[in-house]
Amino acid sequence: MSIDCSVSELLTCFLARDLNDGEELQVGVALPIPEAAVRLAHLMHGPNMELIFLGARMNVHHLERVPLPAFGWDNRVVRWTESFSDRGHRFDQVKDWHRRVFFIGGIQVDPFGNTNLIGVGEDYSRLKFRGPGSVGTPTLTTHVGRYYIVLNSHSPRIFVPKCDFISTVGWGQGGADARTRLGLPGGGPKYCVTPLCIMDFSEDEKRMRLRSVHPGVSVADVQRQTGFPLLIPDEVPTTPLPTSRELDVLRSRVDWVGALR
Amino acid sequence: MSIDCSVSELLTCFLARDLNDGEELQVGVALPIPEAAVRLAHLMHGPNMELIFLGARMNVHHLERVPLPAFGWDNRVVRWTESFSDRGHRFDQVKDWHRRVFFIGGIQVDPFGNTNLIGVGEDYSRLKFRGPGSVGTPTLTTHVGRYYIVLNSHSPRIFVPKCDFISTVGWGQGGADARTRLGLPGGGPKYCVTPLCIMDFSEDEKRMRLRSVHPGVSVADVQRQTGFPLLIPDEVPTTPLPTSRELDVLRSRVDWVGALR
Amino acid sequence: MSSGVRTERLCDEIDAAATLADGMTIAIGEPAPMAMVRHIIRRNLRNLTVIASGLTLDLLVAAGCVKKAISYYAGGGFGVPVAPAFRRAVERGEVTVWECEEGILTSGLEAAGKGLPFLPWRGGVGTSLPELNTDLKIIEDPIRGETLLAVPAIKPDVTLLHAATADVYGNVQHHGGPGWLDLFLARAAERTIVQVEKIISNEQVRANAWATTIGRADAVLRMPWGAHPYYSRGYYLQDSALLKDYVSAAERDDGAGLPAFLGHYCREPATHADYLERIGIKRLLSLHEY
Amino acid sequence: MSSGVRTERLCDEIDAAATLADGMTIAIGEPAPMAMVRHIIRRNLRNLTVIASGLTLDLLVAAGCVKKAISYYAGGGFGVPVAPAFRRAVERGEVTVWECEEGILTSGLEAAGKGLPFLPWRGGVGTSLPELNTDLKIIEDPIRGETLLAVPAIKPDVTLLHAATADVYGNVQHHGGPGWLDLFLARAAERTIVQVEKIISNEQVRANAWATTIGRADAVLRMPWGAHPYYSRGYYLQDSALLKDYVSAAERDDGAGLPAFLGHYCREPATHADYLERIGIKRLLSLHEY
Repeated sequence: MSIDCSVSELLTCFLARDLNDGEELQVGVALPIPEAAVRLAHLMHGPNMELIFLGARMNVHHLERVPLPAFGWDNRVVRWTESFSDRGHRFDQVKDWHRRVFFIGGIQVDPFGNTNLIGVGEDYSRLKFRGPGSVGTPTLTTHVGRYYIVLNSHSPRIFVPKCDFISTVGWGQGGADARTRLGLPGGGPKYCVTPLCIMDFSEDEKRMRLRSVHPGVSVADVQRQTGFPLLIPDEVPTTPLPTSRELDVLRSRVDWVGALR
Repeated sequence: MSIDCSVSELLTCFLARDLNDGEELQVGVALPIPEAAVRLAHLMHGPNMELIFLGARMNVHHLERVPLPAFGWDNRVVRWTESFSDRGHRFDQVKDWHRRVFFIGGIQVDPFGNTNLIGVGEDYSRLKFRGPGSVGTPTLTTHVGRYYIVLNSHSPRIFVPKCDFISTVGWGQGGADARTRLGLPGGGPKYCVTPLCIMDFSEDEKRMRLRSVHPGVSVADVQRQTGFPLLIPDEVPTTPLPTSRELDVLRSRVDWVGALR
Repeated sequence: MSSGVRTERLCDEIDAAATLADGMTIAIGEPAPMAMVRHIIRRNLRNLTVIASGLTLDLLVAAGCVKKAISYYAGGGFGVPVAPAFRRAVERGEVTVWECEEGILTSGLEAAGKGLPFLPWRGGVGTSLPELNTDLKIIEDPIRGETLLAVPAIKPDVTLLHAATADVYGNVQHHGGPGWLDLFLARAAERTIVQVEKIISNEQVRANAWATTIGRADAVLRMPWGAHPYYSRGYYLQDSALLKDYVSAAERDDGAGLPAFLGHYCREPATHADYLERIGIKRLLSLHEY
Repeated sequence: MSSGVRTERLCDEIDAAATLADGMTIAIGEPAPMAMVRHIIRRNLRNLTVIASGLTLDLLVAAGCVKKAISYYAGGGFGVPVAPAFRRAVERGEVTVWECEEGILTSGLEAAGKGLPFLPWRGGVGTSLPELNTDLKIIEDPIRGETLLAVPAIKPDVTLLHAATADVYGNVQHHGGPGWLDLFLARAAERTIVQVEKIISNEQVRANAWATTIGRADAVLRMPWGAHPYYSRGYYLQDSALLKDYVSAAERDDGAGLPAFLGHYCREPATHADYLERIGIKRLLSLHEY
């Protein structure tokens, strides 16, 4: 890359730019890129963002440094908490989640952004690979204003024509009304980001579409690593690089230990 | 009366004796006799009772004096609170209410202990008398282990053959299985107490039955003031009088202002 | 670093009341946010559906603001079995009642907060409530076949509350517990406006975050003695004498009591401070809790 | 006056574990009450249905205690996408999963607490969950005809929790908020047993009653460092090194890792104090939060 940054940093900055001031940003366990992205966005342009980690809601815009955690119920991370979204009532105000943004991983993802955290195999009673389970992703993705699918690798094992099991409905069977037909009020997945590229979903069909490739990655590389045909526009730009200011804030105020380098 | 006490004091002591250690005693607004009774029972024989006033749960067995309130969200009454039964979740543990005892009033009561707080009149859209509404009595009486109907007066206007509207189901249409047929898990009304007498409900029919008359009141007095035929045993005893110890505790440690005299 | 600053959510009672309009569904907590309630009367709002109880409900009915009451309790406390203006208006058919009770109301509010069309509830089975309120459907549960009520979601346009403290960003903390319905009302409503006795620093909020009962009120109003004539936990007791004055006024047969009471206490004072001046500091100080 | 005194609810870990039996449904909060979890393993309980997650669930599966897991998450955190013993046991069909997710599990627990046979929930509509878990019924709501899931009531025989403090009467207070599921587990269960870092006086409880998260635990255990190797808010951080040791042991191909780990940390120490001695005070003190 022409600017010296890691793919994780590239994705962090890409996601951070896509987050808007005033949003609630909820990140679950084991997603270091979204964890860094929400902190970076908060410091860069989000004085009214609220960060939610495992039920602790905070605004840390006023802080000089906002540590990238070892996640968890760790008072070193959540000591700035202003309220607990789960004071016995974690799911009792989902009607307001249109303002909330969420991030999920997956062990399988299909062309409509449906994902699977349950397991791989044809027979549920004898799975070839038992996944971690759905966590809270079905409820979160049903209601949040939008979410991002964030993957640590990009391969045909992950990007499959059809998930063996669906733990979160993205765009269901496809079509712009895919979610309203199912009665799912949330806005669905916006981007799927991987170490190779950024993908979105076409307006009409809601099928996965290549949006940009990271520096040094070709469109053919991406398609080869995807187990179904992607929609590919005539022009596929390169994923925008972080600015030096973004990288500076990320490295000096969020990830000074260098976990994303 | 041979011992010098008021009818309110008589009823207070009668109710207090009927409460068992370890029970949760919930009293709503504007019921001074139950308010005093639960405090008296707590001091006399209930070190493990819990008093619940408008969501504030307390055990005040260790106190020398337990004031009879001007009820309400009054820190002078609830300053001993140990927890709030309604910390956002007032009705989220009703499954444990078999241990809870409750008290209700009513503007109409029928032979099966069904009661009405809604209003009087044949046409709901033009009531002759609009009542206060059901408060929480339908939910409470559905679930609590038992409850008491406590009335400030005894007249054919209150004791009616059929309530114009039913806000709480006592023994429904009657019969020992009246409540289970409706799927109501709580134990139903045990006694109905008034300025004239104590009534209970017969084992088989669950019809209202005269249990005792207060000193100076005759069985005929009671029946004359009741708008339906009561079950009347051959022998109707006099309501047991307070002991001097009960009256002493009540007057010196609960009702020292003399509200019940 | 960012050029922006975090937005404050403080506002005054006049601006807050200006966001309310005729015909809205307005939920009112306990203790009642009386500064806001008086401004509803002052603005002469009409055709409201209100979720309220007791004498607060009665005052709004007396002032002619209410078309429909989602009401589980309209007693007056202390020897006033039924709130007088409410009783009269309902008997005359001027105000309709969405007949319910606490468990049913809680379920409807929970359904709204959870984005569900309904929640089931058992309390009320066997009573007249589903006959009198046909929005309540009798259902058979799909698991064990038990009879339950289906309570539809209840969504206030705005919820008005009174609490102890908040920071300028809308983090509200109650003292000694909110009224039992308050948090349900806040979660169900489109918007929540909270009066508080005192504004505290954001640092004070964060020092005891578990005490935060509402994390993001839409507007916060600094209204000391703002629940008067009701209590405010940790601050003052109920002014029962004034409530009794109200009941006497409302019960007067010649109808002359209410206009005078409403004029003096609700319509004439232009601000909450004007109201407090009318009540007088000595009277306010006498309502101490000790 | 009364001859009686208020009953204390203090008990030790051995007596508490003695109330548990093979085949029970046991719910385990977060942070996990590890002193009790180790005693479940020490007592060699079998055929349990557990409501648990992460490596706590994994440890119980590894020890052979679990027949069925009501599980929404069995990841291991820090680079361990799936808890190893759980993964192996489920793939082999030795442990069955009541497939769910957080909103569904919460709804089932809420239903139990509310004495309802079910509650409806939207999260999970359109997913494979109702196919994989036929206890979840797809229903049409009786008000607006929307498609929802009916989640049956989930009633643990006992819930085991770890919290910061409690008095001897079972008034429990968390520091900085309980784990998100803990209060739902407590309300749904027949009995609730709570380990705490510290016993405080009843006066301290009453000084901040709003902080009381559980009002009447059935038993309270004084277990300082009782959540180790997990964190306990306000007291210590997670011992990630020990959790990694566990994962390494569980992942060993020759199967020799787990018996050694379980023996050393769970089966051999007769009491929680014996366990702590084995861990060593220096290691415990190093887990400070600042």
